[in-house]
Amino acid sequence: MSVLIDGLLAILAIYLALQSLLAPRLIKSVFLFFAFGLALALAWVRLGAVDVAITEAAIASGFLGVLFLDALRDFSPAFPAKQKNPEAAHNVLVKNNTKSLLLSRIPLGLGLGLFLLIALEAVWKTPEGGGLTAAAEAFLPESGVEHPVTAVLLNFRAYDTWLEIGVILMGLLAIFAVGGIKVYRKPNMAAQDPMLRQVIMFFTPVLFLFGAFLLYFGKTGPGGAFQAAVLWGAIGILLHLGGKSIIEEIPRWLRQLILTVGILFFLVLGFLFVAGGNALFEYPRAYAGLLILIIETLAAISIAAALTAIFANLNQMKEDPNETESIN
Amino acid sequence: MTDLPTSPFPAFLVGLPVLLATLSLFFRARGKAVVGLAGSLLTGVMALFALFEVTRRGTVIHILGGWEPPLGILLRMDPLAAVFIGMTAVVGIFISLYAWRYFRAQEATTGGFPLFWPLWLFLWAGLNGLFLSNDLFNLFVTLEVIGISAVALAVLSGKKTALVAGLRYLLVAITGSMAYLFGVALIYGSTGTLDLGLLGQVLEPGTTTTFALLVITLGLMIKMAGFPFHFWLPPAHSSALAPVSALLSALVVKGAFYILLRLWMEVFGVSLTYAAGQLIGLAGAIAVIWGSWQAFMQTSLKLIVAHSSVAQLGYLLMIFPLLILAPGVTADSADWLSPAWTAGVYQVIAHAFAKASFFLSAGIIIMALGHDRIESLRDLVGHMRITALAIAIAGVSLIGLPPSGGFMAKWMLLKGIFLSGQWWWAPVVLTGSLLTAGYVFMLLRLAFAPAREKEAFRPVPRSLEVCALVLALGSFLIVLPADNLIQFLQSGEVFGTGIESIMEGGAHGND
Amino acid sequence: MNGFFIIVSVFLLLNIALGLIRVWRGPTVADRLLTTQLFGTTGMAILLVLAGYSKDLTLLNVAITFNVLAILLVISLFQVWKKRREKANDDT
Amino acid sequence: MTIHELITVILLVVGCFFFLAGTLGVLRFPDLFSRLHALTKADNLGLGFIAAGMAVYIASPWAALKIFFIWLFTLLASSTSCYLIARFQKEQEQTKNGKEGE
Amino acid sequence: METYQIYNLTSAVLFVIGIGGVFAARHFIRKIIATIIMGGGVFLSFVSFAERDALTFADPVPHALVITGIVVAVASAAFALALARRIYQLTGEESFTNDK
Repeated sequence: MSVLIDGLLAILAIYLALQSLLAPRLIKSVFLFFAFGLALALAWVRLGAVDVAITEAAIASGFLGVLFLDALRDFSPAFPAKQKNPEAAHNVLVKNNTKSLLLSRIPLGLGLGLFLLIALEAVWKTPEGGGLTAAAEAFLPESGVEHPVTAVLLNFRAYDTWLEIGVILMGLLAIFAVGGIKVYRKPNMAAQDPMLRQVIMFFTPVLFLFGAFLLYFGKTGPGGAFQAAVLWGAIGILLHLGGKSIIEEIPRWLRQLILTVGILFFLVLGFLFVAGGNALFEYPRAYAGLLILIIETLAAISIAAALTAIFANLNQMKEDPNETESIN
Repeated sequence: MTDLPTSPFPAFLVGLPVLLATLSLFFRARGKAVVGLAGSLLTGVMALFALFEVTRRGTVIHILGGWEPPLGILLRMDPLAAVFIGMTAVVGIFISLYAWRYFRAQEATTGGFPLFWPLWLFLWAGLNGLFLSNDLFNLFVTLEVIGISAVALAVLSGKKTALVAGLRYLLVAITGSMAYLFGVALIYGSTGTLDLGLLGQVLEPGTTTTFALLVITLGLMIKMAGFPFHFWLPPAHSSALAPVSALLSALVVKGAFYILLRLWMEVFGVSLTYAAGQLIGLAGAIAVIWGSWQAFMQTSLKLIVAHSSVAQLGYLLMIFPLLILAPGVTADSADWLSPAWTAGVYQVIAHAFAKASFFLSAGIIIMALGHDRIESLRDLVGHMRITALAIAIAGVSLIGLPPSGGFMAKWMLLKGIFLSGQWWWAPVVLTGSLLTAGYVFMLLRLAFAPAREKEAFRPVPRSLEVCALVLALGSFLIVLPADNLIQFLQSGEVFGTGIESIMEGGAHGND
Repeated sequence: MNGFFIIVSVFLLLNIALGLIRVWRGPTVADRLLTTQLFGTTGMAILLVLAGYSKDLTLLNVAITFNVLAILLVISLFQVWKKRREKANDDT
Repeated sequence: MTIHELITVILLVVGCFFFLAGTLGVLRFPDLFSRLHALTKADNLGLGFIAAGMAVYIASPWAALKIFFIWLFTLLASSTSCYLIARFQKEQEQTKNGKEGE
Repeated sequence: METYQIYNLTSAVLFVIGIGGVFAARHFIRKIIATIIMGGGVFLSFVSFAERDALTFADPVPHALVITGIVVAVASAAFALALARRIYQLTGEESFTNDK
């Protein structure tokens, strides 16, 4: 009976994924992609992966969604601006998009169809490996937290998580590499708007409090550093959209410290354990819970700052297309 | 496995470059370069110390967080990983020195690209992490670290061609990683573990394993520009800055090859089939011929070198058909196994040195001439003797003439080919060498030809030329410790079990 | 009671599917933008019902996360639209 | 069935009715503005009933507060986006004929 | 059919749709969306195995892997988006012109 929900959700997700690739207009693609994210989040919920659902909602739908929407300022002819050359070229292109996918790519389609059949058989016949539930359950009391997913992320597989914080920082550096070198771009002051200011005033504390709640709640239930970081990062993005910048007003060294404190603290702590004869990221059992909370808080601050800076850089890219070499 | 000696080196090999990369962000342009260079030297020296430690103590491990697999992640530095890390260190040190001088020389016009340093250190951390990793998912994360930093380095010049090539490279890299990750998901689902050592014991052949092998191999072939997926490599490698091109072709593409080698030898032994090996070998063979031919047809130096990478990576794919044992053959009687995979390792090292040197020389020529069209290489010898020498030496190693590292690689490959009786690969190796000789001698002929008209060669810092020459010489020097190196590689205990698992695979096929 | 919650969820999902017909038919872009709104509101309702069904209150956090970030999306959309309009005005 | 559950069932059924009404409106109404109107008003009302029903069912003040906020935020987001879509459509009708350029 | 099996099959479908999209879609943004869809398929596969292997709670390891994976995928996508926008600003191109 409850399988009905899953079947419907699955069909919906597949339909939305297909449509977001086939839709003739970019803006429709992006909106269907949001819808796809929501369908996926419901699927996570049905599979009992609430942490993943929050992450999906926060990063994959929320943050990435804002980036996609912002990118539409560059690309999309769907808004009623008078387009010059690109429009004609683009219209041809979008027309080709649907057709080329469906008709002129028959070999590709056949290949993918065959591949799909093999893939379906492979996932269907996957033997039961048993997973690591039992192992995680056995060691959970020693991990310092009560929520198994947080225990895996911050203790059992802390190394992956540490690298992942590094990946976000690297994503920011990579974006600097694309669009000239600046730590933080000034927001566009013309964007100030009274209505917006009201919304921002209302939502800043909400985002902050809810983020802090998720961070702290991660110890016992679904939540944690990444989800909290997106909510805190959303504050920075909101302020940037409203023409205000908190990061711009603090000195450079502090800015860099905020961006790097998460990965640095995590690593230096790990090195200290190594110096003490333990392995990297091997917390003393008695302090594990406290250390994990500190690491998560600092990581959330760093990630939030990095996400804000990523958005700000992408958002302001348009304003100075020729500036490539300003040195940080 | 966890009774192996532990060592803190693996943790520092990944942690130190990240620490220094992060610290360099606190400095401005020049400071970034200073910290970056110091960090590169420090990382390189430490990597060599780690290599020494492995030669002394054998395989060492580091159990991250104190959690043993399958729940935790294990870093394992066995001889194979140590050799790759050592190679990265040597090549990395010289490219760093070159980059320091190269960017300094252009600081006034370009700003000196300070972001090169943190990105390169992150890339180095990712490479070390990849070589050390013993966990399928962690390998994915390191692949992504490498992918993002490599693309960021590739687009550093900000030029249009670099950006377009970089975006294609990035999309291809993401696709490759995701394909790999799909295979990982299926393997986790069917075994409940991600640890390579454990997987080698518990993975059973079946539809799911075969499919996982397929997507993982495809994903990694996409990342290492194996034949039908080679299209992204020449534009991305040729449009980057010279030190970056050297890093990309010498080190980055080798990461995916390393995983593929490890997985085929240690994990998938049981489900490999003769046909799969032949297919991947065929892809390699086509890459060798096609890449060499394309290189021959190019008119700019960097494009020649980039297409030559496609061909040289093809040789790496050609060792895979030799790693598969026909039913009924045991690993003991298969005396071609060890020449085959040591040929792969030698090819990786020789290519890393030679190609790095080639790209660094191309950078010197671009610096001197302002472009790299090959007709302007006339009378290169008269103007830049050292660079011409570096190109000649590196070229000889690429062709595979004795006594170069390239020769060692091809000789052992041929040995493996004939011992295994798969003689049909031999003409490909020889044709590839012939074509390589074609474009290398074309370059050298130009370099020695007298100038028709006076080309304006701007003066270039001598230290740059020396870096290129040292790397070129390196591709010859690696032949000297060949016996020791091969012995060292084969002393890897875990790799030994890999061969055993292949043996079991043969037995399975026999049943 | 659980059976009832499932019926409600399925009903709401069918509701979304029905709404997709409008996306398919158009005719204007704005009609298609409606999808997200339809999806958003109905999706929240489904999440609430599922929270009751699985007796897992943490699902409410998923809904709140979606909600607070939806505001961000809306404001961002507003900015996109405003920039476009400014640009259109500049051009004429 | 307890009285709580009865109230929940009633509220959920009413909520579903409003959702259905909203969707039918989206399908049947002739022009965009009325469709928009139908969707926003009816769906938000439907969500309100379902939220109330679930708050009664879960019967914890903390959860009730969260549910209230979920409803409030959805209301805010959907009304703002409704306003934006409407204005967007109006602009487009002024500039072009509003049809997609396909 | 069990819940996890439905999502497992869906994961394969999404993965293939994503691959097709990466190769066949023209516009940069659609290619990037396709990579995310591909990732969605892969993650769905992980999480459905986690549900299958549940004891008192679902297997937390795949959940953690998926969270890591989502963050990594989003970082890559953000970078790709930056590249695509930059290319458009510099050249006006929205797809690879010599696309195969």
